[in-house]
Amino acid sequence: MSSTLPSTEPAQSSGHSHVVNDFSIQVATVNGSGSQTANLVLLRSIFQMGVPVSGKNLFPSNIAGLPTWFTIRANHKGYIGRKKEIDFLVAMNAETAKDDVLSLDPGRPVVYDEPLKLRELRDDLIFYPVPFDKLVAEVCTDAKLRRLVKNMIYDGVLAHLLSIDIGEMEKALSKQLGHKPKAMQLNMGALEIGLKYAAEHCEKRDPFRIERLDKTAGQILVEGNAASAMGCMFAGVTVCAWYPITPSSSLPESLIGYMRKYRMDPETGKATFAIVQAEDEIAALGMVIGASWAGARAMTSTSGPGISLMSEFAGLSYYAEVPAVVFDIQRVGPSTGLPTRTAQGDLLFTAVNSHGDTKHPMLLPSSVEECYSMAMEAFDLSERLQSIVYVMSDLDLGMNTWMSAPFPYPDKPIDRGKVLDEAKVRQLGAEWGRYKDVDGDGIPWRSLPDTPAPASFTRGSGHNAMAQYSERPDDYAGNMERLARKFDTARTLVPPPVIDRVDGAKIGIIAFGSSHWAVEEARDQLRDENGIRVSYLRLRAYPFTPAVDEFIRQHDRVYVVEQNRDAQMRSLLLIDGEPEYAVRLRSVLHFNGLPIDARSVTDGILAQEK
Amino acid sequence: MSSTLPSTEPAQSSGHSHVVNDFSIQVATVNGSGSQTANLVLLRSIFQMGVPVSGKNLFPSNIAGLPTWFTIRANHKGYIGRKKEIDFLVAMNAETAKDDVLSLDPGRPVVYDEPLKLRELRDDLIFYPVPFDKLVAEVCTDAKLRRLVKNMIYDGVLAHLLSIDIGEMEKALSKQLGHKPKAMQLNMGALEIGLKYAAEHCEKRDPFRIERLDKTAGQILVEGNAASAMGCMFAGVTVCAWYPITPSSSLPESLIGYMRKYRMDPETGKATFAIVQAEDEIAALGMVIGASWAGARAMTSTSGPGISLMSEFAGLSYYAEVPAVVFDIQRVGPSTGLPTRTAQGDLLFTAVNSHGDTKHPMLLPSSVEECYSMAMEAFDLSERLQSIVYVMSDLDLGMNTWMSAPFPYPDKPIDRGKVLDEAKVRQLGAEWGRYKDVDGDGIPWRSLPDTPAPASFTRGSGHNAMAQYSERPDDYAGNMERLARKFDTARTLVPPPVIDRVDGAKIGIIAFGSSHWAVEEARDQLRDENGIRVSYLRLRAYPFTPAVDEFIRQHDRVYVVEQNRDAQMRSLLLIDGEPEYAVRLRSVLHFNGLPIDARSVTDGILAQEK
Amino acid sequence: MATRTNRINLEVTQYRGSKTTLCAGCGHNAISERIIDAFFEMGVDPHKVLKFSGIGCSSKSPAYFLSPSHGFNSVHGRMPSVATGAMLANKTMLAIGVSGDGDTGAIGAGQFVHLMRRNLPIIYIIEDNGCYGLTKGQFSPTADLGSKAKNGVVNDLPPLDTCALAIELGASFVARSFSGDKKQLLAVLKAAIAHRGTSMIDVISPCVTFNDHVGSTKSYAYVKDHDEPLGEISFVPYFEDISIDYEPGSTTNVTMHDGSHLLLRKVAEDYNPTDKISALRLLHETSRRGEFATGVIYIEPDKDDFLDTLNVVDEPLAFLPADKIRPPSRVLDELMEELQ
Amino acid sequence: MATRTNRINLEVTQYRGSKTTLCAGCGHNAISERIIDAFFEMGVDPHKVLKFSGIGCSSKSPAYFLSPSHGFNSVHGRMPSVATGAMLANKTMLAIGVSGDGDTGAIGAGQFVHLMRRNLPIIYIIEDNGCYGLTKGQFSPTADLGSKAKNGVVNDLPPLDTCALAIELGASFVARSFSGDKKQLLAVLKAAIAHRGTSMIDVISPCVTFNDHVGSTKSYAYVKDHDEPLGEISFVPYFEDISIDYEPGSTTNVTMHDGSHLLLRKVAEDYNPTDKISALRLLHETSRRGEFATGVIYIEPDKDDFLDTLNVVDEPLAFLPADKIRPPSRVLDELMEELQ
Ligand SMILES: Cc1ncc(C[n+]2csc(CCOP(=O)(O)OP(=O)(O)O)c2C)c(N)n1
Ligand SMILES: Cc1ncc(C[n+]2csc(CCOP(=O)(O)OP(=O)(O)O)c2C)c(N)n1
Ligand code: SF4
Ligand code: SF4
Ligand SMILES: [Mg+2]
Ligand SMILES: [Mg+2]
Repeated sequence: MSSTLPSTEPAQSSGHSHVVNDFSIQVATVNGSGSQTANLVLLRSIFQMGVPVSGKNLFPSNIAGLPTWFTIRANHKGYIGRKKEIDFLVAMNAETAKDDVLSLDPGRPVVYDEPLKLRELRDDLIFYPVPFDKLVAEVCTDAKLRRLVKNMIYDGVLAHLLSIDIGEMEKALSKQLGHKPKAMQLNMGALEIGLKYAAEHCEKRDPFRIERLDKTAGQILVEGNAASAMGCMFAGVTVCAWYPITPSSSLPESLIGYMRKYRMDPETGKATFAIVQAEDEIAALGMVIGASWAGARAMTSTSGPGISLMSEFAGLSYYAEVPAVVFDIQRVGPSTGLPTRTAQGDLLFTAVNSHGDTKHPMLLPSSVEECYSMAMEAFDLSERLQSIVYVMSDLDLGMNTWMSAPFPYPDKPIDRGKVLDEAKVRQLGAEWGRYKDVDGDGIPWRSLPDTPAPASFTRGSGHNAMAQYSERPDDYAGNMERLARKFDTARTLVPPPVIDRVDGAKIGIIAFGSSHWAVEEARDQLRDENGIRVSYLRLRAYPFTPAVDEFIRQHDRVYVVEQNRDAQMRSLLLIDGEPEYAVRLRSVLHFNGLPIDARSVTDGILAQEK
Repeated sequence: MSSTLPSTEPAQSSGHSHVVNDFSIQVATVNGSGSQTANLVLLRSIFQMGVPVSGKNLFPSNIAGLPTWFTIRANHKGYIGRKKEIDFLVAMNAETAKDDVLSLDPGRPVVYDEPLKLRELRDDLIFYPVPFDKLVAEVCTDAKLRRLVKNMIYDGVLAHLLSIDIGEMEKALSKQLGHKPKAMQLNMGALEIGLKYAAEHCEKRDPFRIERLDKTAGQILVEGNAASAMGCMFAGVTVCAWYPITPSSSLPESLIGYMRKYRMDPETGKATFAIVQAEDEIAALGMVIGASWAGARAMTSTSGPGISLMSEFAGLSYYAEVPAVVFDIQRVGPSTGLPTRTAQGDLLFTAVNSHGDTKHPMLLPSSVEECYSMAMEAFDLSERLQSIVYVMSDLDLGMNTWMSAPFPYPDKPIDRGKVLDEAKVRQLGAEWGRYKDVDGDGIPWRSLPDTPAPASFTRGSGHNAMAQYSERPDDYAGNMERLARKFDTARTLVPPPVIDRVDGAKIGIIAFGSSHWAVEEARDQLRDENGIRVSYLRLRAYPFTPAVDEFIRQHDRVYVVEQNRDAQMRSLLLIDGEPEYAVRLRSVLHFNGLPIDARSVTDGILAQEK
Repeated sequence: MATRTNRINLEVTQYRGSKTTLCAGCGHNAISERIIDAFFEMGVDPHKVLKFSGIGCSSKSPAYFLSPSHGFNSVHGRMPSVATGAMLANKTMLAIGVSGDGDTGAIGAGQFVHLMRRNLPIIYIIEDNGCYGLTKGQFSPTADLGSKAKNGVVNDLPPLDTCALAIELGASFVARSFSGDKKQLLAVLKAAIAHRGTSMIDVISPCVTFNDHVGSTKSYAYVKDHDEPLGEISFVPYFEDISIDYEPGSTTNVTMHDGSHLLLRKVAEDYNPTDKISALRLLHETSRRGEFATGVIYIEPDKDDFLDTLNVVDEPLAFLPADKIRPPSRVLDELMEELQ
Repeated sequence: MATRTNRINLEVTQYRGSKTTLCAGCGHNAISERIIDAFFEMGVDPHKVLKFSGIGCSSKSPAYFLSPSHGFNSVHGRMPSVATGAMLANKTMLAIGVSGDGDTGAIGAGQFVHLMRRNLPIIYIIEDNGCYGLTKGQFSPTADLGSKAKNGVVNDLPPLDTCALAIELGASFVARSFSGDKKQLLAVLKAAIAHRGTSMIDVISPCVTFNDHVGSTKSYAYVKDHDEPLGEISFVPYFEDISIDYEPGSTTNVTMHDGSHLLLRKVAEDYNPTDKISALRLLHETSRRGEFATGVIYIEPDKDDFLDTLNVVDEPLAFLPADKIRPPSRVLDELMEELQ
């Protein structure tokens, strides 16, 4: 079980004299100290050298003064999930330095702030002390700025130690600060003095180094929330109502940025959208439902606590059949939980979110590209189904920096679903009823206000096919059976799973969302280290398509890998799947707030295969 | 599937020349017309004659002017579930009279308001026209009162036709109006004129009659919500915060009545409780959590929409481990749904109610006696587990009138759970931590404000065993694993299922709550009509005890009978149960807003046994 | 004789709704009647109207007027957010919301606060009976201190004054009326239709079934006795020329942003309906005397409404063509550029 | 030299909390300091204090004062209901709640309204920085019209004036202060401790990280410039005899229900802190001038609080013995009788 602190097994790569393009760097600092710039420059410069990277920011739920860890993984094979072991430590935070150093595997290098005297802690590590304060004083006269500039020095030191091209660092730096010449020049100074100091005082004694590769050409670096925001813009969102919450806020905030730039009407200079900061999540979803009801493409974005508060309105959307797109950037619950840690813990609750018999479709992005593309699918699906649709992202996907191929421009036109236009009104005539299943797919036709279509009265109370108030047992049951039919139709409309079937494999893995990267790597570990070949089905949506049962049928044991305690996706598979396959479903669970890593998946499976 | 209007199969009892003490009466009136008194007098008089009865009120979700049906079932065998077929109709409502009459089986008697001219509708029924307005004018001079008194006339008519002792009717009437002599006398007049008119004009032509029996001696008649209110009072509730909602309101409102009478401090004349009408359900649960945290025994009562709104606080109760007792008097959802119809539709949502990994215990009363006793168990369990506990009642149990043995006085003392007192503080000393599992059962020790115990800081954010703020992966995972242990401990503390194992039976039924009565009757139908003998396990709580898996193991096919569309209890059994038995679980679902009836259960099982 | 039509040639029948299911004599029904009259007489196109409500007897009433208009009977206390969203989607519509004193004052207090603060263009009517009708008569937050319930229980909390709150919060048209005062209520509703911004109208509307007894301060009789109309009010829509001659001295003439006129006759000199403090003083003083001041209590005719502040295009967002809401591929290319 | 102790012989250390995790220089930290001083100097027994909060930077602060008191950091915007429940359970405690302008003004507006209306005995502090600190600086509902965010965006909605609302809603002690004005804040807090009923204190508390820049009307500099103290305020607790001689003319002396005295020196003649309208006028006029009136703005020393109206026994409901909360079996027998 991986619900423990990073373990201390020897890393795969140690021992060799040279470890090239395959290691993790952890920078331990204090939040609010401006280390973000230095860390992104480090990440980018490696990326620019053609080496696949990923960056994960482990930050506290406060604004300044508490420990923050930024881990960068460089991997020539392109593994971009979290690596459990830390290979290279940069210890800048007095408060955590001791723990940080003690948790390292032997032989690991440590760059640290000289006054911390870490060398005394262990003799089986490689230490590179650096007098940061002394150095920063030389390049930055303004004492107030030193705190911020200081961090750039360790980039310089690492440039030397890991042989990262300083030119790439300069390029990466100007990408961020290019528009601020003074800051640019200050930071360059810091970079150079770090490089110079290391060259003179830090004789290389560790095996880790970066060498140029060609594996990132044309790729982009982006956070999932920014990708989702782009997706919403290209989906044609017109109304967004939101309430701030970590880790969701950066989605609507990125959206505001993009929309102000690209969605102002050229003729009038006015906005082709409305983005409103609501008073809370209940109001946010209420506004979304009101807007969709009146014909807008509307969305909100939130995290766990907001999902809980939206329960009543979610039921209204289900029963009154009003579209709504809701992003859940999942964080660790229950309750306030760990607002700055990642999880996949809202699945079961969201699938049945509200009293009475309710069921909601969920999309499950596993990459920044899907954060982008599924945003568009969510709007089409929501209007097509006349139902709330949740996009279940998480903090790891949403707030961390991911490498990806550039996003494709949508190839399908926008789908507004079954909305009555004049022609349809004429065709259906008296046949039409707001909740009448004229097509047999359980999906009725909507009529929008301010159109030629007949008016209708929307309510969350019992109604018949003609949208009239009704308490009749047959009206109620008939309507509920149609809604169940509509949910079955959803199975044919949601994105199907991605299946990699290995012939002869007895073992299968079912996973989804941000676990995907660890699973792909774990499959290689199982194959290369244990000679076990496993098939893989990556879920992309709930409800499930028949292919899921088919996949389970094809394997003796299927491990459902998820980042929660209660095996929530496995539960949904048990509820919806073929009972006879229940016995084949096993769980690999990861729930300590850290992004799941390949080693934990591999160990979790091996433990049950013994 | 029983999600249809009452069917028209021939009733068991017709055909015989006499049908004694085994039939149903339906009185169709308009709500707000004061028919309630007449209906209860009718019910009570049969009850007083020693014949088992049950009464179900089918009323609309408005205050006055819409159709209402009151059905009384008399049954010598003691079946008190709803009977699907109507045997005897009293048609007082012009609006529904036609439908009411057309839906009857042939040969059924109809007492009706003469001007309605129902006789013309069918010739295969037995009609008893009565000129109610003419008669009421004779006994009631005050025109304003006539509307109310009028109904009592049909009681008189039925006294004659069903040979109900008029003396019993008078007794029943005085039980209700004894304290209002004028009303008493007016209604007696109506009773007598009805009796007299029927004797003179309604020659008996139908087979139905009541004869004295001895099957109700010592029994009581009561609604489930009143029973729950008594339970709460004897449980020692000290704080109740609530928000009005049908069908829950009568629980807190009955509680107010009982508490004002029996819980005023004799010395000071002051209340030993506080009952507050909150501004909404969120505030209601917030007050309950605050009160429990400070040491009160606190509760709230609500229905579906309230359960949805309480989601965020439910998660806080789970994660901060603060007791709370919540009654869910279930009604038909989703959304506003059918507020005055019954369902068991909140089960799955409530079990996992809130984001993140949350799980809540639920108690499942199936009788008015359990509405009473489980109220007490809920408080003890909630304080013992330091967790929210839901009591899942429903409209049928809560608002309808049920026969029952008198309630026993509690034999166990009140259990406040693990609350630190001076002795325990001394014993544990530094060992104590608010969230430390010192006993191995996952349940920590609480410290209450204003006691000698050390202070602690309660929060919904991440914390360690000492209740300090923590984001450490190991603190988080360790705490979540303990909470899972605590939930397992709950299995040993909740009321176990009631099992009637029939040797050799291949078929089992799992049911709970208000479905119990229909299931018991259906088992007899299956045995007597089809020669099929079935075992029965009645769930009384979630989480499940091992006995449930054991029961499933003992049967080839187990029918889970429930009053919802999505087989919610079956879903919980699939999630928590032994996977290898998943294939044995089948569903019988009833979800049209009417209380479930035996015939629907029997048909539902037979359809799958073919 | 031909049936009467209004200035857009519609008959009053086109402003009616389906049959009410509320109690006979319920104040809410009288209010529905006035709404029908006001929209008919103002010649509002029903197809340009959106109806909203929460949950309660009052909230059922949108089904009983303006059948040709789309309506949304949402959830308890949350009508403000639903109406806000709908108006964001289509700013060209005229919104009318009907709520109850429980729906707004209890569970809905939070959304009420924020709708008033935003000055959303909507006619927001509270059908105020001091109790929860649909759940059988419990006290609501507007129940007066000392008012008696049918079961004899006395209310021991002070009432929320929704008018004072609306003024404090930023609503630009605030009125109180009485379901029994046909003339005043009709004039107030017409003025509200002419106003742009939030028109908050608290209409005292006795619940004849649960709160119309002696001892209740919201009974028909009690309200009739304690109704203190702010002088006579008359409304002259912009499409009628203001012929009525009035003595300037004793009459306040408020010109509304659409050119309509609101005439208030014989109001106390020291009272100025465009001054918040003067309006608040009036409310405090009358309520201290146990009276209900009725009429248009506060008005700010030209205040920007919420939609003005958002700088959105003039056409409804709901109906923007695809090419206006999906940027061209070069925009995506540009974005991908930056991320490389 | 012996460390100073208060009248119940406790040292100030017993009023401190754990180390703050808020930003250095955050106004909230200054407020925590004043709370520590006030409780120490008033000699309040920490074991009789309950601490409450919602969610936000401000809501974290109860962990940073009064460690010996039990605390409950609840959920966002719902502290009022949790505090209400706790006081129902144990009316003998002194409650202090800390909220933020977002926690109270946005998501919490509904519960704020009802707590004020109930006049629950609690010291309700809003640490008001006009933004959502913990979520990185978005505008809150108390952000002033035209105030600039760090990213340059201008707020286009009018602020909620929590003091005006509290007065309108029924709070019996309403004050506004500034985290930078040690003396005034300390006096206000002491008076709040002496008051019985809801003491609503809006303390302007600059967010140095997200809302302390030029253009923000909640920056330290701006507030310092626009702070308009209501004359000098001093508080004399009942346990000290009121020696200070003051000129009756220019000083208002409010006697509190516990016998303490609140002295307001040099306040404008036309202003009366016990009159709602006068207090509201003051708030409206100062805010129109873009100023913050600070001090005790409204006080009603002897108003019944929520717990008084409930007629509950004097001892805490939480600790009633079993025989007081479980009626004897004859009561059950009687009930069963009636149902037969
Ligand atoms: C979330 C939720 N809680 C409670 C209810 C039950 N309920 C229905 S109407 C109502 C109050 C209605 O009072 P008011 O708004 O004053 O309307 P009135 O019936 O008096 O016109 C309540 C509490 C509900 N429908 N939804
Ligand atoms: C239900 C819910 N929604 C959103 C959040 C995210 N959140 C945390 S603090 C906060 C606002 C804090 O603002 P304020 O109350 O003014 O406190 P400050 O940080 O400014 O002191 C929000 C929106 C949350 N924790 N819970
Ligand atoms: S109960 Fe009251 S509010 Fe509801 S409809 Fe009847 S009279 Fe009107
Ligand atoms: S972010 Fe602002 S409010 Fe939060 S702690 Fe820092 S300074 Fe204070
Ligand atoms: Mg009402
Ligand atoms: Mg703030």
